[in-house]
Amino acid sequence: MVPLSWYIMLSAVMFSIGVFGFLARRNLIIMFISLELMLNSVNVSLVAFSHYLQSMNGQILVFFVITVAAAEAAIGLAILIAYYKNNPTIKVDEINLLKG
Amino acid sequence: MTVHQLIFIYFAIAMTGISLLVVTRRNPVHSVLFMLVLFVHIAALYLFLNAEFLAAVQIIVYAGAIMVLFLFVIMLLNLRREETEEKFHRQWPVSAGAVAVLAVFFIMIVSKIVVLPALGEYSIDAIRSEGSIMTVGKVLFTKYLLPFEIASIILLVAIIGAIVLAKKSTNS
Amino acid sequence: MDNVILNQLSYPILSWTVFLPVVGIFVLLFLRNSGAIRWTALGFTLVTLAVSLPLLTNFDKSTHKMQFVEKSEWIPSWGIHYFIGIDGISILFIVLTTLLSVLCVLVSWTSVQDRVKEFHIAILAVETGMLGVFVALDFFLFYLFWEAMLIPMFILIGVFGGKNRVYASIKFFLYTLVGSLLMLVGIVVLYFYGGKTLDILALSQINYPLKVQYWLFLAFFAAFAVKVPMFPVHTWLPDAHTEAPTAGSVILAGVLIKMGAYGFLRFSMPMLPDATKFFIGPVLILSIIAIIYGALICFAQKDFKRLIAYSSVSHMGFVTLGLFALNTQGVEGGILQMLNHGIITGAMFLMIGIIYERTHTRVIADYGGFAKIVPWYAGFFMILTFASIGLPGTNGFIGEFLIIFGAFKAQMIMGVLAATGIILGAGYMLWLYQRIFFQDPNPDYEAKGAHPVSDLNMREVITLLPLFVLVFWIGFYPNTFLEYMHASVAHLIEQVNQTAYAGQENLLVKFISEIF
Amino acid sequence: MQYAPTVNAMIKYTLIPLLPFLAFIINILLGRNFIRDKAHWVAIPAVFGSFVLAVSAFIDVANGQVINIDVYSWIVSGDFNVSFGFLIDQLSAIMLLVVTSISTLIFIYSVGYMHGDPGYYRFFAYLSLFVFSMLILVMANNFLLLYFGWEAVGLCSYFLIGFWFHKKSAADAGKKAFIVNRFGDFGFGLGVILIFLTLGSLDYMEVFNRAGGIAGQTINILGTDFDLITVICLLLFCGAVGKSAQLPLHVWLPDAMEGPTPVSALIHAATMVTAGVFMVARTSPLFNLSATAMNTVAVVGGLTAIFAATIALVQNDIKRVIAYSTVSQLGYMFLALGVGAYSAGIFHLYTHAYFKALLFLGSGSVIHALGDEQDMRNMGGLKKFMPQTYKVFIIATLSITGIPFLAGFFSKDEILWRVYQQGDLGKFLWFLGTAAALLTAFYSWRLIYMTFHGKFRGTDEQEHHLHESPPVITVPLWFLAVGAVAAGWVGIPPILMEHGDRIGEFLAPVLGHAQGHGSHAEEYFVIAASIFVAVAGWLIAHRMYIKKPEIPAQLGAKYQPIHKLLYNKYWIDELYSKVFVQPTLKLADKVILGFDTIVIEGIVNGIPALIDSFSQGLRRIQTGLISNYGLVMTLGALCMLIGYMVFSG
Repeated sequence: MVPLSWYIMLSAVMFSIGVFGFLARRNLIIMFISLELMLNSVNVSLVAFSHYLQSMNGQILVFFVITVAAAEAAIGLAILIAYYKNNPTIKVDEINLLKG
Repeated sequence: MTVHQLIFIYFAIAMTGISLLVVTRRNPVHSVLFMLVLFVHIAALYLFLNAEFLAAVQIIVYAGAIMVLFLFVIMLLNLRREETEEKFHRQWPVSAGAVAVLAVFFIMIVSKIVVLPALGEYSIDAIRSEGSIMTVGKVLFTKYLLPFEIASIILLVAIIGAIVLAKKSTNS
Repeated sequence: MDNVILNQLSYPILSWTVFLPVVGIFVLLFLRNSGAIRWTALGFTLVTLAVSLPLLTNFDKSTHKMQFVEKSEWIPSWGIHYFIGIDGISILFIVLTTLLSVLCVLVSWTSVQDRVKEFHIAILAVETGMLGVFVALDFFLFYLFWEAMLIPMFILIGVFGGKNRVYASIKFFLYTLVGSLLMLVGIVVLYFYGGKTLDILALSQINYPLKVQYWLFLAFFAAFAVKVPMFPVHTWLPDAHTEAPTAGSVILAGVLIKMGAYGFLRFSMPMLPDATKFFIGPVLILSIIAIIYGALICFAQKDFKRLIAYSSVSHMGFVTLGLFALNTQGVEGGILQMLNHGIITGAMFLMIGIIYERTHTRVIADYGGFAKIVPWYAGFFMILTFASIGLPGTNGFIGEFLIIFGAFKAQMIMGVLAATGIILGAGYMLWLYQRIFFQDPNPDYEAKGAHPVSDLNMREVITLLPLFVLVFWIGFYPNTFLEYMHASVAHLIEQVNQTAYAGQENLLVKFISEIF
Repeated sequence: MQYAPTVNAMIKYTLIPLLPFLAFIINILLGRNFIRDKAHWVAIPAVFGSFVLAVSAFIDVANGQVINIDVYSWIVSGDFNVSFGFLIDQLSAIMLLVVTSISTLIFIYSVGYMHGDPGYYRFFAYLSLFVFSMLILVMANNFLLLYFGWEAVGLCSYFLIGFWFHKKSAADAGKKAFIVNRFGDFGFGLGVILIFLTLGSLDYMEVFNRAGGIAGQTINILGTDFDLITVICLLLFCGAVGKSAQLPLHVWLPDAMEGPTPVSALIHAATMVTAGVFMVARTSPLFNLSATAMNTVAVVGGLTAIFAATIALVQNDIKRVIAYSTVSQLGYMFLALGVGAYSAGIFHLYTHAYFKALLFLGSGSVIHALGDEQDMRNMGGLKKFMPQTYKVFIIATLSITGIPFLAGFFSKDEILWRVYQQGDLGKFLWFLGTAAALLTAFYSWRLIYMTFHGKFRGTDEQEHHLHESPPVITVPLWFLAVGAVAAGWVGIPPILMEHGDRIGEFLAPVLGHAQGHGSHAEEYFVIAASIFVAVAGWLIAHRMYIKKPEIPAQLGAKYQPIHKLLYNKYWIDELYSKVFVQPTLKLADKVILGFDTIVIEGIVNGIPALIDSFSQGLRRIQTGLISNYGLVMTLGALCMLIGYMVFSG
């Protein structure tokens, strides 16, 4: 039997890699992909919990996470395109509209 | 070391490796493709965890829809210039350090998890007797009906939002 | 519920009045044609006015109790209710608000050409906010309306205003916000001292400890004094008035600044009677300063609209003086003067807007000889000038006389000092009138080849007429309006005098009275 | 004696002020576009209607029907309750007659005088409004309604002085009149409030009934006790001083001559300015209770009489001379009131209305003929061009100077005799009054000689156009001339004719009898003295301006400082300007505005500036790069984790 903690550790590692990708890359699309990676790592841990606790809630939550992720990806990419139309770059260190 | 454990170790190593590849490829198309591979692995892992329905959704929605969307966008933007430039942000060493420490802490915390005897009503047998999809469906449409409806609205909003944002503005 | 009279009409009249403009906003959202937008906005303000009129006829003047009350639970876990009702103090302001809103739409008919939809939405939103403040009997609801009203007002000044509009709107917003945050603190304190309820009527029945009263009074005073505005927190008013579009100035002068005084009447006085008595001296002195200071500063103004704005400071000084005289004549005079000021200054801003639309200047020196150019306009403005000065036969006289009477009765020296404000008022208003309407037209202005200025047209006359009718109505038969107040004011004064700590030596008042 | 008013009576009395008011409404609304130069067809019937009703009211009163009716309740607030109501007694009846009769004549006169003026309809509208206000003032049955009329006539005066508003001097004069009056009204208003607070009512009858109860009470003002009644009376008198242009608030009346001449005649000679006299007479029951207040009234009146007369000696503007003469004559009236001879004061008010209106209208006729020339130095020799005007002018002058058996003689003599009776102060004031009478005679004849005698000194063009005024102007003059001659015959002193003082008897129920004793010899002496000074003034003027016309210039050169002092009206206008007007404007402009913009605005804008400079430093760390923000967030999460690990053990 595989212990629950293994799954969680795997999830933690994947999550950290996702965070790293998000913080270190300059390409906005890859940052988005990193985001998806983090979401998936969480999903893994949720499903694992669900299995070991013999509860359905974890799976349902994953279901919603996937929904939100889909919505987020759609909107995020749409914003990206809209932005790109005005300002043809997707390098994140060239986008500083938040600067006051 | 059981077969299960061996298989899990394979998945763990493969998934970590693929994840690293995803975030380090210069060409976003490559990243997306590795991501697809990763999704397949995750789906497989779900099967081990008695979540057949989610495994299917993972493939269909993530691999089939979201990642394809990413590919479309990459092609739409036609990013040749990006490939020649520095791919990491200036702050990447700090990020790497922070993430490493974070990972260590995560693992330290996670290793303390104690697994109690399973108490829930959805034991493996129970799920088997009804079938995974039916079980998920029953919970989803009874206890989680309202969140489900709200999720559908979120999707609707996302659809409209995406169209409005991405369509060519007519007046400018 | 023995202290309120539930709504006896077959429909929730107050809710209709308050929320009809909101319905109007939703309708406006779907319109594009600016003509249609104007007519719809006018229609909704008119219907709101029509809906509010039955309040006057069905009002029971013999009781001080809240009437037309609607109450239902809203957020039960915090004891918050949807609780609205009016008494003799608020009823007149409801009708004034609904009336002025109609006039605001009318006067903006041609002067607002850009963002017509947003403009009218803002006007309707302000109307709902103002009405809500006057009817709310639950602190949460009150605070909600109080703050909600700021946003459309901010937009009206900041988007549709003059050259310096951004500065003025931010100043207005910050001033009022700082005051109302302190009030929020006060409300929270009341909530805990008053047994975890936000019911304004229930909170008025409680005897708070003296020290709590003092601090609460100061917290509320901060909010209300800014709104009135009292000296020395008045400087947002000239900027906001001057920069706001005509409709914004009318709303500001007509209703918005009345809310400060209304707050004193509704909260400070009945809830904190001891503190009210404690602080009477300073408040009266501030009122006197406002009267004289505001009048004097008018002599130095070069901008037409700014002068009228500063005169508001002086007139509102009269209002607070009357209210804090704490006798029947003073308080009734104060309330009536609030109404009068809404009518007179509201009409003045309407008229300034009308002439500004033609001349595009507000500098007094550019004018001159306009009595010949626009005789009807000059005649109307003359009436307002004299109403503002307080000439008998106009509404200004009744209010100012009652206030001075009340102040004189309370503390003689205050009445005498206030009366000097009337002399100064005659001085600056007549001087203004002379510079604008008399003598020969300014040659520079004509030389610049300015547009020929036309006299009032039918729409403008219709806009102004209701206010002029009121000027004389109140001047000759004020009882129509005073009758609504009698019971409520008598009850209010009774409440203030029923102090739990009667007989305690009031050092401050003694000190002040010894100075004089 | 009071009778319960019938509905008919109520309608009748309400109609008296209402008719002119309707005329005002019609003219002001329709005048500009429809009525235009036919405005008098609205105004004159209205005011004549009032006159007829006033006569009928007078007959009612003469039959003993004193009426006190409340039309409606005006202001009710707590225990404060004031009605809109009328009191028609002997005093108001006489005032009604004076106001409506003179108004009717002057309205007719104005048809000719204002002919062709672009503001013709406006003129008649304002005049009608004035008559309405004056009637309200006269008929009021309480102090607040009196105040209403009081302010309203001030308003009309403002309108009419500034009637030719395109002239800066006219607009200034109107404003000055209104504001100076406000100073008086300030006291008046406070007096009214004090009356209510002490006596609990503003109704004349109730106030007078209760007034005795507060005699001797004191009021604490700024730590000093004052007699309550005296304070009330002096506050009320403040209003009278303003409205009737007494020292020290007389400055507005001469400037008020900027208005059209009929206005000067009606408002600034015959009616409005006498409102102060009427008010003091009306409140005589209060004044009777305070000797201090009475003496103040008498002294102010006496001083004003002589003071204004001295200024009138050297003025060259024909209307200003008459204006100062009015101030002086008003002084006489207050002198009478101050010694308790109320009916004598009202009697003089009534005769003065005729001869002074006549003087003004006569001068208006002259000004009209000369094409708006007002300087007497450019007139002269008009006798042969304007014989009718000359004749009525002579009649008016004879009357005002007190030549026996004309109106002015009886009323002035009555005043001087009453004053003479009042002890030492009375003797002194009598001396002032008689001296003023000498001066009056002198400047009145000076005016006649400079205007009508000698050679014409104006331009040829003016001379070419010289003509007698049309009948619409001269006929009212003759009516007034009849009044100037005969109006005094209702007040012949008992010493000359048994029961001659009919006006005194008529007013006695309201105003009481004047107190004082004196022998017949003394009374003959007073009469002789006033006749003597009247003739003496005439002769001096005749000598100086007809026989030896070089004398005035020589005198002026010899006593230059005095001439200058008088010519510049004692520099009182300049004094007020330096002491009140300019400091106020300076205070407003420099101190108050400075305080507002520098101190208050400085604080208000200073706080945001402070915050701004602080946040300028903080904004540097806002790079706007998402990655930076994400990294900081991650580090933050890390810190929290470490904290959790450390503290949870």
